[in-house]
Amino acid sequence: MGQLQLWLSALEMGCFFGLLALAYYLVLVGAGFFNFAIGPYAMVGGLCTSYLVLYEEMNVWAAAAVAITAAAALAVVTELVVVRPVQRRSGGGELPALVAVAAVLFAIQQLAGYLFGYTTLPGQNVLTFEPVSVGDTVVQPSTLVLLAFTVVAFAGLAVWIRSTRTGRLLRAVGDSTHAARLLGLPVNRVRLIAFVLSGLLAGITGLLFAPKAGVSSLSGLSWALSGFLAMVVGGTGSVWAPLFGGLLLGAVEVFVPYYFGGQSHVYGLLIVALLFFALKPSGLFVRRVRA
Amino acid sequence: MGVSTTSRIVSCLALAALTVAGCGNKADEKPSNGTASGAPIIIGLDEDSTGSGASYSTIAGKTIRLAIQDVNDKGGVLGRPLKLVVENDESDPTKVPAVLQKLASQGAKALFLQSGSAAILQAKSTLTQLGLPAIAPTGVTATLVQPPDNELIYMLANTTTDWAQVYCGAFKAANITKIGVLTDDTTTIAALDKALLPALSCVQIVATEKGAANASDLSAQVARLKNANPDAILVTSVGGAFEVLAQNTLGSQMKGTKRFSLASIGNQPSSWKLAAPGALEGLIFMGSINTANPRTQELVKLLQTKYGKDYDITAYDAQAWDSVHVLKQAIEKAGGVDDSKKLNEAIQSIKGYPATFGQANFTLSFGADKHLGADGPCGLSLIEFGADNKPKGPWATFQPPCAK
Amino acid sequence: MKRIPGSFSLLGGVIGAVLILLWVGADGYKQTLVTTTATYALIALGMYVPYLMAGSLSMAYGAYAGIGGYAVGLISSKSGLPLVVAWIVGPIVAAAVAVLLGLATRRLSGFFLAAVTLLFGMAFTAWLVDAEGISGGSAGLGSLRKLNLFGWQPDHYDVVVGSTVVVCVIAFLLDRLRMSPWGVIVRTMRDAPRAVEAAGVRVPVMNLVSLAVGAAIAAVGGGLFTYSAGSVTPDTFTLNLVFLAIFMPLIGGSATPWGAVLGAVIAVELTLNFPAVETSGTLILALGVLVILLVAPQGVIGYASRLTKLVGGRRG
Amino acid sequence: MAETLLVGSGLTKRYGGVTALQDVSFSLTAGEVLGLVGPNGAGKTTLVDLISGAQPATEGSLTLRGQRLAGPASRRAKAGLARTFQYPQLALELTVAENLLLGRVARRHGTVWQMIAGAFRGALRPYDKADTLAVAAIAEELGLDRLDRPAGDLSLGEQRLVEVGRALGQDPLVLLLDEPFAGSDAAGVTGISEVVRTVQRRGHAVILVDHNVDLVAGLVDRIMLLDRGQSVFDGSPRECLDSPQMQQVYFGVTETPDDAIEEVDRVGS
Repeated sequence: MGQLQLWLSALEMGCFFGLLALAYYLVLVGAGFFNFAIGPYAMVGGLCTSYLVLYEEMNVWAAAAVAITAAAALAVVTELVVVRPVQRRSGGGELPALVAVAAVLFAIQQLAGYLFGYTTLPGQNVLTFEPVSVGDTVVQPSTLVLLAFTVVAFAGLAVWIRSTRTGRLLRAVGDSTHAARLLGLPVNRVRLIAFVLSGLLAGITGLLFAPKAGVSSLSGLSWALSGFLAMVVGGTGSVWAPLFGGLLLGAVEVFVPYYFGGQSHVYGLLIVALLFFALKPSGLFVRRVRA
Repeated sequence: MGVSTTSRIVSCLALAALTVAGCGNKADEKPSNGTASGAPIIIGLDEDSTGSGASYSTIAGKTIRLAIQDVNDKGGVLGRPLKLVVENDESDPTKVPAVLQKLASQGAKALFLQSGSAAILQAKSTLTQLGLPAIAPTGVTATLVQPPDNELIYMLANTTTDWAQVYCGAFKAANITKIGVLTDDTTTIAALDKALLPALSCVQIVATEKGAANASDLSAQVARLKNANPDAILVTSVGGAFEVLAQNTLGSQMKGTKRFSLASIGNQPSSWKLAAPGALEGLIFMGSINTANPRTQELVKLLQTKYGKDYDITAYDAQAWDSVHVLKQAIEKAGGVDDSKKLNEAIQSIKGYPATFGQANFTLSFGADKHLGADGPCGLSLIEFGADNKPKGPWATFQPPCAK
Repeated sequence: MKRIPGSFSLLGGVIGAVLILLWVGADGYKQTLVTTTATYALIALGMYVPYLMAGSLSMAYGAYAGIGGYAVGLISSKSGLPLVVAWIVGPIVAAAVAVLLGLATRRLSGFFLAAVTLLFGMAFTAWLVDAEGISGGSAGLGSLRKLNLFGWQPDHYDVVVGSTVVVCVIAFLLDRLRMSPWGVIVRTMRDAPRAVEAAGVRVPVMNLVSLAVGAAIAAVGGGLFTYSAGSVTPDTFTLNLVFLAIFMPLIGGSATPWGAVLGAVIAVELTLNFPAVETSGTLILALGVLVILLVAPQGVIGYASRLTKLVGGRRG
Repeated sequence: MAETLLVGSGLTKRYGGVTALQDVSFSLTAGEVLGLVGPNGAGKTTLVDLISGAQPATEGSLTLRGQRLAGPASRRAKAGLARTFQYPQLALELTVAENLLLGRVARRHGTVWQMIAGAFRGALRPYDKADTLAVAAIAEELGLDRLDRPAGDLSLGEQRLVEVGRALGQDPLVLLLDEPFAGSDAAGVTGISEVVRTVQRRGHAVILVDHNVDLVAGLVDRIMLLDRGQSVFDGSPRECLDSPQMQQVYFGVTETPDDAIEEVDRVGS
C-alpha cells in the first residue's frame, strides 16, 4: 500500500506541476516569455478564495470566481502594464523582462500578504463528497478534483490550439512575433489571450491544490520555481509536454526523498536543475524558442 | 497603445500603492495611559508583523498590548504608564540591528523580541551593544539564552531539556521504545532538534526524516518512517502548513501509530482548520495551557471579553501576558528604568513568579545563570487532540509530575 | 585641465556621504542604519558587475554575502589570525565559489540562470545548517572579536565612517572600471557577445571573472554586516535581500554604480526609517520598482543628470 | 613571391541533413584582397563563420602562416583574424568610441590572467592616452565623427563603419568583411575602401563578402564565386564577370520572398 500511496502523491504533485507548467507554456508559446508570476497568480487563486470564505463568509463558488478573476486580471495587468512596455523598450532583450517579472512576483507576494494576511490559510474544497478508497489508500476529494481538472484542462487546450483560429495563431505568433506582425496577424490580441488563459489556469490550479497543504502569501515563489522546472523538463514540443514534465518532476519530488532520504531534498532539486540545464540546456524542447 | 495610456495606468498603480500604504496601520492600536500618570516608561517591541514570522508573532504582540493596557488601567508601574514603541523587522536578520537601535533611540528601556528565531538570534549581539535587557516571550530555542551574548536576554517557557524529560516519561508510560522523527528544514527546528533529540536517550530513534517547511507533499518521508516501523512518531516543526501536512499524511498513512508533537500546533488555532477532518485526533502535543490554573482562567476571561466567546487561548497569549508582568515586577524592584544594569539585575532577582501558563503551582524564576524562567516541568502538560481537530484536554496516560 | 575619470560622481558620492555622516552624529540608531545601508549597497555593487555590465542575473548573492560574513565569524572564533584577514579570505573564497557555480551554469543565461542560482542560494543555506562543525549550525557564529588594525581599535562610529568610505571607494573604482577597456569589453558582452569573441576575448571566461569580482564585493558587504551586527546565522542574508539588491540599481539609476548606492539608501530609508509605512515598506518598494521600471527606467541618477544637462545647457 | 597567409582546404558545413557548404578550398597571399561573391544563401556567411570560428566546420582545415587555425573565435582572433558581421554586432548603449576601443583592447585581455589584471588596472587607470589617440586615428580614417554618440543612434551604414573600424583596431593579418557595403552611403563606401587599402598596404589580406559583383570588382584582386555551398569559380574579377558560371549563377536569379522576409526579420531584430 505504501507504494500505491506514493504513486498517488507523485501523480497529484505531477498534475499540479504540469498545470503550472501549462500556464508557463501558454505564455511562452504565445509571447516568447517565461512568466515567473505564474506562481503568484496561483497563490492569489488559492489565498484569495480561502480569505473570502473564512473572513468574508462568502460562498465557496463565489469566492473562487472572484479569486480566479483576480488571478486573470493580474495576468492582464502583467502583460499590458509591465511586460509589453518593457519588452517594447528593451527591444527583445531578456534581462529587463526578467527583472520586471521579478518585480511583479515580489509585488504580488507583498500585496497578497498585505490584503489577505501573512498566515497560511486552509484551502477550500469546491466540491465535497466522501473520500474514495482505492485498496487501503484513501483518495481525498480535492485530489480527485485536481486530477479531473488536469485532464479537462490539457484536453481542452489541446483541442483549442489545434482546431480554433486563435489557437493556431498562438503558435504562429510565438514562432516569430516579427514575421507575424509583418503578415498583419493580431499579435497583441493573441498575446493577451495567452496571458488571460494562463492567469485563469494558474488561478484555478492554485485554488484546487490549496486544500493539500494550505496556501500563504509566500507560496508563490516556490510554486513558480516548480512550474518553471516542470516546463523546462517537459519542453514545448506539444501541449502535453508540460504534463509530461510535471509528472516526471512529481515522481522525482516523491521518490527521490523516498529512496535517498528527505534531508537532501534541497540539494536534490539543485542537482536535478543543474544536471538538466547543463547537460541538456534546451531541455526536452522540441521546438527552438526564439530569443 | 502609446505612452499616455501606460503612464495613466502607472499613475493609477502608484496611487493604489499610496492608498495601501496610507491606510496601512489597521491593527496597530497602541495602549493608552489608562489611569496611570507621570512620565511614561517606554518599552520597545520588535514585532514581525508582515514577514515570515508574522503568523505567530502577531498573536503574542496583540496580547502584549492588551497586558500593557491592563497594567496602565490598574495604575501603571510605580505610578507611571507603560508606553509601547513598535518596530517591524519582517524577520529579516539584516534589519534587526537597525530596528533594535531605533527602538532604543525612541527611549525604550527594555525590549520584547517577537519575531522569527533567526532574527532574534541576530538580535543577541546587538542587545549586548545596546545594554538593554530583553524578553523573548514565546522563545523555546535553548540557544537563545545560551552564550554567546546571553547576558541580557530572557525566555519564559520550558526549553527542550525539560521537554525531553516529559516525553521520556510519556514514552515509558505508553510502552514506547522506538520512535520516528519527522522534522522541517527551518533553522529554528534544526537548533531545537539538536538539543532535544540527543536528550531522548530513553527511546531508540529509528528514523529521522526531514521535509521542506513549504513542502506540498510528505508522503515519501512518511513512507520511510513507516518502513522503520516505530512505535510512535514525533513531529518537530515550527507548525503551520508543514505540521498540518505532516499530521494529515501521518493520519492517513500510519493510522494507529501514536503521534507526538511540539507546542506549536497547540498554539496555532488557525492551523487546526487546515487539517483534514479527524486528522489531528489522538495527536499529543506539548501544551502549556492548563485550564485548572486559576491565573489562566482569569486571562481567558479577559481575552474572551475582548475578542469574543470563541477565542481559543494559546500559550503565546499567556507567555506574552507574563512577559509584561515579569518586566513590571523587575521595574518595580529596580525602582525605575534609568539604570539598565540595575533593571537587568532586577529581572535576575525575580523568584517564584506564579505563571499564567502551566499547572497551578508552576512558577518562573530567573538568575544570573538562569535566563530561562520555567521552574521544572510543571509548565508543561501533554494535551491530546479530539476528533473535532481541537485539543480535548490533558492526555490521560501521562502528565509531567509536579512535585511542589 | 586634467579631469580624473569618475571624479564628478565621486564628488557627489562624497558630499552625500559627508552629509549622511553629519546627520548621523552620535545616534546609535542612525549609525546602524548607515552600516545596514553600506551592506545593502555593497551587495548591490557586487551584483552590478555581472548584472548590469555583463547582463546576466545571478541570484546567489545571499550565499556570497554569507561567505563574507562567515569568514569574519570563523576567523574570529576559530583562529588567532587578525580579523582583517577575513576581508581578504572571504572575498577570495566567494570569488572561487562564484567561479565554480559559474562553470556549472556556464551554458545558462536569463531565466535559467536566475532559477538555478536561486536554488543554489537555498541549498547553501541548508548546507550552513547541516555543516554544524564549520558553520556553528543554525545558531550561527557570534561574540566576535574586535577589529584591531595595527594596535588601533576602531569604535562603532569609526566603523560607520569606515564602511561609508569603503562603499564610496568601491563605487568610485567600479565607476572607473566601467569606463575602462575591461569595462568596455564586459559591457559589450551584454549585447554583442559574438563581437567580443571575434575580437579575441573568450566570453565565458570573461564572464567568470566578472562573476568573481561581483561575488568578492558582496562578500566584503557580508563581512561588514557580520562585524557590525556581531553575529551571523544561516538565515542572515535572505532571499528578500537578494530581491532588494536586484531592484536597488534600478531605483537609483543603472547607468553608474553610484545608482546602486543611492538605491540602497532609498531601500533602507523606505523599509526601516519611514514612519508612515510602518506596516510594510517592502510592499511600497516592490510597487515603486514597478513604477520606476515603467516610467523612469533611468532611475533617480539618470533623471538628475538629464536635469543638470537641461539646466546647464550644452555640455561637450 | 608573396607569402601565403591563409589556406582553407575541404571546408564543409552540414546542419543535420542540409549541406550549407561543400568542400570549399582557397588560399590567400599577403597583400591580397579576395572577393567572396554569390547570391543569397550561397554559403558566403557560412564560410566566413567557419574561418573566423563562429561555427565549427563539419570537415576541412585551415592554416594561417602555416600554423593550424582551430578552436573558438577568440583564439583565431588572437592568431590574427578579425571580422565584421552581416548584421552589425555593436553594443548599442555604448558610445562609438567605446565600440571602436573594443577591437584595440581585446587582445590585451586574451588570457585569464590578463582578464584579472585588466580588472585591477581598469579600476586604477581607466584611460590610456595611446588608446584614445588610436581610436581617433581610426575614426578619422573612416570619416566618423561625434564619437560620444551611443552606437544605437547611428544609421545602419554608420554602424557597419564602426564595425570595420573595430576590426581594423585589432590590426589583423586577415580581415573578414561580411557585406560591409549594405546600407552604406557614398561616404561609407569610401571609408571602407580606405580601410581595405590600409590593410593591404600593411601587407595583410582581406576577404570581402558581397552579393553584388560589380560593387566589389574594382576593389578586389581575385573573386571566388559561391553557389549553393560550392565554389564554382576562382580567378580575377575580369575573368569572373565574363565567365559562364557567373552568367549561370546570376541569370534570372532573384531574391525569393522568403529571403526578403528573413532579411527584414534579422535586420529588425
